[in-house]
Amino acid sequence: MDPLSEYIRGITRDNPIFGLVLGLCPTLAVTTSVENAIGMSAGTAFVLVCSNIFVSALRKQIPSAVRLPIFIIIIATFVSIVKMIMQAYFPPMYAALGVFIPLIVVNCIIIGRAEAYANKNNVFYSFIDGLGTSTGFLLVLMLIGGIRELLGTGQIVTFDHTLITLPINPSVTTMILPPGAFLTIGSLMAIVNYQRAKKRAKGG
Amino acid sequence: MTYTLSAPPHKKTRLDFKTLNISKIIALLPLCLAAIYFFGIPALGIIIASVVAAVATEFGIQTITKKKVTIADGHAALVGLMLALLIPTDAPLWIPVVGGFFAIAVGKHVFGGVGSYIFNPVLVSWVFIRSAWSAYMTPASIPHVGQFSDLLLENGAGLMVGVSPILLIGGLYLIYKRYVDWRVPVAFFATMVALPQIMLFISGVTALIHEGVLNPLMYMSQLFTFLDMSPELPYAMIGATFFGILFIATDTPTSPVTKKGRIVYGIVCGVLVFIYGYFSNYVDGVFYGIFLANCVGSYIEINTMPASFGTMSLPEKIYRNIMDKIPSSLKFEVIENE
Amino acid sequence: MVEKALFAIFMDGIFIKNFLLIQFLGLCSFVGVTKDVKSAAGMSGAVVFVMALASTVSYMIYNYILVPTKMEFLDLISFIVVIAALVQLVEFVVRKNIPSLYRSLGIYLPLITTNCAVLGVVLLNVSSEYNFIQSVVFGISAGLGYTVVMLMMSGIRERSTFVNVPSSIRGLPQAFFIATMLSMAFVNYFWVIPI
Amino acid sequence: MSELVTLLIQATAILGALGLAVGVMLIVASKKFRVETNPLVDEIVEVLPGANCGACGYAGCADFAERVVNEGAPITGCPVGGFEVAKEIGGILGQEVSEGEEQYPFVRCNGGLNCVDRFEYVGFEDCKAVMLLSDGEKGCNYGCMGRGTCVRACPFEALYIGDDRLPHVNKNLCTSCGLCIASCPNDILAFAKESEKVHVLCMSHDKGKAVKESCTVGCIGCKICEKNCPEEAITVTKFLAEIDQDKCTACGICVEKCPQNTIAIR
Amino acid sequence: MSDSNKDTIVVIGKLVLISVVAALLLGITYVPTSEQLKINEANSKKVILGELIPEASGNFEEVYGDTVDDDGNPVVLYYRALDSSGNIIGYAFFQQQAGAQAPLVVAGGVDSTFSTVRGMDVLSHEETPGLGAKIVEDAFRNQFIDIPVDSLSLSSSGGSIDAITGATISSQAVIDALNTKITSIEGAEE
Amino acid sequence: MEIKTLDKLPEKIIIPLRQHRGAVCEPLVKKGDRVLIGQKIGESKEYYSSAVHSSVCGEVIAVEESAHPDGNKAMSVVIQPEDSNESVPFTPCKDLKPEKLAEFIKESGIVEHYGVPTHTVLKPKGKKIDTVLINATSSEWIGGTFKTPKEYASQVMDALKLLMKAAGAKKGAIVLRDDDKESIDAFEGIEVDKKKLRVAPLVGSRKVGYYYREQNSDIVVLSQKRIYGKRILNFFTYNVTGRKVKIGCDPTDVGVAVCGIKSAKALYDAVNEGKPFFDTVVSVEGVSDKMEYISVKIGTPFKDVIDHYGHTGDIGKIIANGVRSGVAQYTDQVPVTKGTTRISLQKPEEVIRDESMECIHCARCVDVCPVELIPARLAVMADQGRFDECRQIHVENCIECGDCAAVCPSKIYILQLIRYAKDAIEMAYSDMPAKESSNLKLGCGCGGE
Ligand SMILES: Cc1cc2nc3c(=O)[nH]c(=O)nc-3n(C[C@H](O)[C@H](O)[C@H](O)COP(=O)(O)O)c2cc1C
Ligand SMILES: Cc1cc2nc3c(=O)[nH]c(=O)nc-3n(C[C@H](O)[C@H](O)[C@H](O)COP(=O)(O)O)c2cc1C
Ligand SMILES: Cc1cc2nc3c(=O)[nH]c(=O)nc-3n(C[C@H](O)[C@H](O)[C@H](O)COP(=O)(O)O)c2cc1C
Ligand SMILES: Cc1cc2nc3c(=O)[nH]c(=O)nc-3n(C[C@H](O)[C@H](O)[C@H](O)CO)c2cc1C
Ligand code: SF4
Ligand code: SF4
Ligand code: SF4
Ligand code: SF4
Ligand code: FES
Repeated sequence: MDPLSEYIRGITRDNPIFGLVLGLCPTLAVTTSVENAIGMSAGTAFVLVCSNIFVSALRKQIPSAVRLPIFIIIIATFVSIVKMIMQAYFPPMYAALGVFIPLIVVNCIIIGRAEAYANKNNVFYSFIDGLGTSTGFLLVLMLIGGIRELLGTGQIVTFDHTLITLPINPSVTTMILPPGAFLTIGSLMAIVNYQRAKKRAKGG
Repeated sequence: MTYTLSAPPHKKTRLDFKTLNISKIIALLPLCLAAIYFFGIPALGIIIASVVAAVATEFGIQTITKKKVTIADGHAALVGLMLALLIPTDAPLWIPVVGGFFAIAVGKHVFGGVGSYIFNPVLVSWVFIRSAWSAYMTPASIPHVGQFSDLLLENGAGLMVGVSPILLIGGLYLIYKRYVDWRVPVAFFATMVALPQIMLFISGVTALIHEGVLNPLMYMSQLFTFLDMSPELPYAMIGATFFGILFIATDTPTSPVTKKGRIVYGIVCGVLVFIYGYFSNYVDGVFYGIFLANCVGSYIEINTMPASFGTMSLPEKIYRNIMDKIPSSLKFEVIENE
Repeated sequence: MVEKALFAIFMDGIFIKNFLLIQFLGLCSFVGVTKDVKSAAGMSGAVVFVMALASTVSYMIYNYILVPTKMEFLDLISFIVVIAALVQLVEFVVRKNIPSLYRSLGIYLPLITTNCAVLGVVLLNVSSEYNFIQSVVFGISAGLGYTVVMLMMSGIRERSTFVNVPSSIRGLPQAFFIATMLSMAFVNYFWVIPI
Repeated sequence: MSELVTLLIQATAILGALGLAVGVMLIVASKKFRVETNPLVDEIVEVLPGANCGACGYAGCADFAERVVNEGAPITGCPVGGFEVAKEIGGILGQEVSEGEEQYPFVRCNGGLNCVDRFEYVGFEDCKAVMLLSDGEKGCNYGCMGRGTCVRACPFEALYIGDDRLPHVNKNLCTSCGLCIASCPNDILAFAKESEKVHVLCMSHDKGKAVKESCTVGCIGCKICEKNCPEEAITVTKFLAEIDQDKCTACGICVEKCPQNTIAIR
Repeated sequence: MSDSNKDTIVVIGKLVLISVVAALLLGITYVPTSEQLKINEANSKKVILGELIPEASGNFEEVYGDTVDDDGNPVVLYYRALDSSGNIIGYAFFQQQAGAQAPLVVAGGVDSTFSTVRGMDVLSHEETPGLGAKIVEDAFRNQFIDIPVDSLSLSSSGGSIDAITGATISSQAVIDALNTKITSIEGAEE
Repeated sequence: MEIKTLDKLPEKIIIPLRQHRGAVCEPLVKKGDRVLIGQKIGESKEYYSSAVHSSVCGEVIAVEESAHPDGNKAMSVVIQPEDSNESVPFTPCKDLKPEKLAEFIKESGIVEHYGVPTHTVLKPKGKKIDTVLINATSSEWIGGTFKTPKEYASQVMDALKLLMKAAGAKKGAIVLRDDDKESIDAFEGIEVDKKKLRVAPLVGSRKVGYYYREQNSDIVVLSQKRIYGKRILNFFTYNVTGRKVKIGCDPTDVGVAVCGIKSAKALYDAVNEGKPFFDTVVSVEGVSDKMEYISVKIGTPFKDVIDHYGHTGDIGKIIANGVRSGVAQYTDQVPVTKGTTRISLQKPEEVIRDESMECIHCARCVDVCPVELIPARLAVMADQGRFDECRQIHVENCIECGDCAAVCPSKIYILQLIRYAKDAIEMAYSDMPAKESSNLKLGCGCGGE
């Protein structure tokens, strides 16, 4: 087990969305734009890394009977803290992301990693795992957000910079709406599946 | 000499999927011609764009995925044609092209192709383009049948489906020929007629309650409202509705296979279409309503699986129970057989 | 807050604000437990129960403990703890009394804890400033909305085991494509109904 | 300052009380609704692949885990997880496993297009279905019918029917679950170890004349191979040659000598 | 005391302990942030008001109603915008309205004759990102600058405001908020 | 009308020892033996079995596995016939006691065309028969088996009385097909016990009991719509008597014996002439424009029957027992057996080779299925090997009429798939202990009903 491969694993094989299929709700709910995707991933990353570290550090102390409630308390505390600090000291950022912050608490990824990884591994690796998983989450969210924003609004605007503008004018409103989210993630997953099957048949 | 072996039956009806599709296309041709006559060249353009896009998509997908190319069975063309009839004639040509592509690619092949799809590809595509580009897809006008002659030539049809409800008679012929099943359209139609009348009745009764009328005879008399025509009915009985009843709801992969299920499905279609139409308009209502009904079709099917043959139904059981209590000397001939 | 009729809240919860298709809450179980109608129904039952209970309990905690003491900032943490406890309770009961359901729900039952849907109901209740009855009605109706969609989805998925889906689409991608259609139907259908 | 202190006291009181209530409730409930489970089962379920494919012969991974613990099912039972998983289960249960050699299903018939058809079959593509209609279409009653029941049985899409109308195995995808072997109505498939090189590609116990009538590559029981094998690894019983893989050195003499080209080396 | 009972106590104790620690952490964060929050809110209200009616150069007089809020302070109904000489040049206000998802708080300004809308802003909202959330964007807000009060309705119903595509509810909510409040201020002032 | 027979003797006669369901007969002759017409050549001690007789006089050239029209091979006695009419002595035995009659039927090799030995239908072990039905809904009998309609009517009526006597049943009925004018005319006004009977159509919910009362007779003649199917007995019984036969049971469980015209005629002949069951009438389709009827000896290969009509031209398919539910043959060397009713030929261009596609859920199969199954569902489940679920939706109910496959526009081999599932289910439960399988397998649950 070396740190780099553990880190990469969170992006590829154990990618939270395509590999573990966890945390679908925030993925679909916030990916109306790249900006939201980045903000949500950042918040999630902070909470995920912190909770992984804490859970891992306390893993010997946590009685297994009440382990879920304890994980949740740890996570909820961090989420609340993030929310309050952001609200007070970074109001513009809070304005953009405020709605999603409470959602982090129920993001299955966090509790999933706490349960499946941090509860069994040491602090350092838990930290690496948190980073890797967060990176995987960020990349996927940006991809989905990018597709939806581009098709849905005809352009990608991130932190007041217009990155790409589509030549076609009438944008596909549906892509911003819930069906667009399902359609995008369905298509991406189909592509991932197809690639995986191809690789396997070739002997991977 | 080698003979052919196969399991029985060794004689089958000639009817096949291709015949079904082609006859549906033929049944729609009169309507297309009328639409082209009234809407002119743009209508023709939309029909061609949609059909060509659908067929080309089918060809492309089946070639890429190395499947047998089945454009000859006419299904893609039928989907393209039906979709074209639901697009306003002043829409830009790329709309039917995208629509035809979406119908075949997402509506049909993503779900596994003919027979596997769960949502009618025409509706999948229509709902998508309708909500994505509502500005282009809003019908020019929402017609209603003011007088009987409007059935011949619809008054202010906004879409091609509506130009002449009577020209959809080909659909009735399909039912007559058993190319499509009668249960769904009959139940659907009956519900569409019944609901406005029931609304009329309910509104009559509520009006009486509001007035504080106590005389039960007055309430009884409301029953006769069924003899009047509800003012809602002319809005409901338009070309789009008939098209939905005869051509969209009867698309077989999207409706249940059980006998009871088809009746229920027809009723569900009717109710959903009516609710939407009642609050908004029946042109969109027909398609949104049937699309939602598609979503519950499978659930209806699962819950209407027939019991083992010869199992007594509840009324039968009750009947049998009562009859068993009557001494045999008093019984009528009918039970004599038992 | 504008007073809302109970019926309107009820319809809102089931259709307009449908948790699965419109609000994206509770999706993990949506794609995980809808392979057959039976387990979908079981899961839905559990969720309705937990949602109704969570709405009740969280209303009490929020309005009788947190608001009087001005401890609103503890809402998130106290709600989630209460929900976690409730879910674990349900899990114990199901495991003991309906083992078959427990087996088919598998890992998803503990996941109701983190099922955003339950927390979503509670937070929405607070942010919409619903009173007690309204909160409970909204909790139940959100659960029913969840049930309706779970049943539709599981019906479709049960049927789609009979059909030929391209192998790379089979499974989750297919579930998402079905969800696309369902949400397209919901988004476009229910907005017309004025309630 | 005192404001902060009151606030903190209140906050800790509330959450502490909540924690206490939840803790007590959960403990009581967990006692009351206790279900006896063997923790080993859960542990094993965790290391299993979770494909629930049934290849082990039980109703899914959880069932397999239970049988391993309670009924002594072999820990190597999961073909999908293979040796890795077996080792992990062994670790949990404190058992040793030795790595077996890789083995894949092997098609013991080379008939295919070389074998005549008795009739033209029209119907649904399945060997068992053809069997139900007049014992199969091949002139040889023992041969592979090439209608792919095995292909349909494989949950991993590891088999396909080639242009020679015989099944082929894609070893990259095969997990050696054996479902295909069990599905074949004519028992054509069998596991063969990778080290076993020489095989008789025929299953027919028909007499030489009958074989010649129906198939150009079938074993006619001429015993040439038996006579020529330097290791005496081949015996012909009931008109069919059989190779004792323990003795076979893969010298290839039999392959050369067989007049029907029935024996192959790979 | 038996072992298992002891265990139980330990488990519950740990749970309580962690709750207490969490509460402490939260409390410690809450106090400073809540102060900051109040300041922020006041600031942003001031900024918004200033932007709505720039001529008032920040000179707004609060008009209180009869009700009090939780802390016992009287509730601000609306603001009178005064020019440097103390004349009323318009009114500004905050109004809560049901949005598509949750309530949104709309800020608005109107001139002293109640004939022209001076502008609109959104203090807080939870509308759908990419959809209803567009009400905060300039493209939508600029439509409200200096338009007649009479034309304050959606273009689909004859007004001058183009709704956000696919977000008629949010657009309508903003308009409703303005209309309601303008009418009520007009009533109060007379 | 004259009964037609083959012009020339076949080169060899192949008599399968398994022409009925139940125990297979042991051969009583060996290679080289000379056998006479009517000589018993196969027999089994089991009750559930029926004797087999030689239909020609000649030399046994082999006792070997040979093609059987049901598709699989069967042990058969192959006889090289001589041009001689030498037969064992036939002795009529008109006044057998009822108890002896069943034994006599077994000895005479009389078997129902659906395979069950007739005596086991009339005297099922542990059950009592109160009604005997003759299913005469096929009309190919006049001009084939019977010379004239009058002879047809009187012989069948006599046979019914014999059957009732053998079964010890009080009531009997003959069921004709309602569009078969010739037979209805033949039976119209036939006298039974000095009473003139009328052919009564089975309509509505009036079942046979009503007609017993109406005609005040223990024997009635009815007419009903034609039904097909390989396992139609239960369905037929319900239609005529209103008694529901549960799945896994047969009509004898509700006290009804269903016999065919063929066995009726065979019994009549056996009693009146002492002749065992060794020749039968088959209809031949596809050799000329119309249906041909011909009386052939059991064991005659199909090829000789076809040659009799001088049929030339390519044959694509040979089908035994009708195109709806019959079995296609891979060789023309299969013999006519007691169960063979029809030989159908199809030209190569008539043979259907449709490729099946995905089910389009058109539900045509559901609409035609007489026993309210969902054939489309059964077909996919069978295809996917989900046999347990097939059972849950009552696959055993299928009467194998083939209507579903005939109307399917997707050309799915529904009936084949259903049989595949049934076979798999039977295999799966065959080695289960009786107790466990009783509610799974086709154990009889009729008992009280
Ligand atoms: C309300 C109603 C409407 C019918 N409409 C048609 C029809 O449009 N076309 C048709 O061929 N048969 C129609 N029929 C006759 C049915 O096709 C016929 O009764 C039915 O197929 C019998 O079905 P079953 O065999 O499933 O009981 C109709 C029957 C009813 C009761
Ligand atoms: C998904 C959808 C929702 C709509 N909702 C409303 C609505 O709430 N109120 C309304 O007056 N019209 C509504 N309409 C109709 C639109 O007002 C009308 O189609 C308009 O021309 C398109 O504007 P919009 O898409 O910006 O709402 C809706 C249309 C669609 C496709
Ligand atoms: C077991 C069995 C039972 C049959 N029962 C009947 C019957 O009751 N009525 C009938 O008309 N044909 C029945 N047949 C079919 C006929 O004997 C004959 O095969 C059929 O009339 C062929 O006609 P087709 O032209 O419809 O194929 C039965 C066949 C079998 C094998
Ligand atoms: C997930 C979802 C979110 C929505 N959010 C908004 C919103 O924020 N504002 C709004 O006016 N309509 C919203 N709508 C409603 C819809 O997009 C459309 O605006 C209405 O149908 C009227 O046009 C939303 C619909 C869905 C399904
Ligand atoms: S190996 Fe067996 S199952 Fe596979 S194609 Fe050959 S006969 Fe069929
Ligand atoms: S080829 Fe056979 S052994 Fe290999 S995975 Fe497929 S079914 Fe299993
Ligand atoms: S399933 Fe098909 S073959 Fe069986 S009874 Fe029904 S229609 Fe006849
Ligand atoms: S008739 Fe054929 S296509 Fe139609 S439902 Fe039945 S099996 Fe499917
Ligand atoms: S993230 Fe919502 S249920 Fe999993």
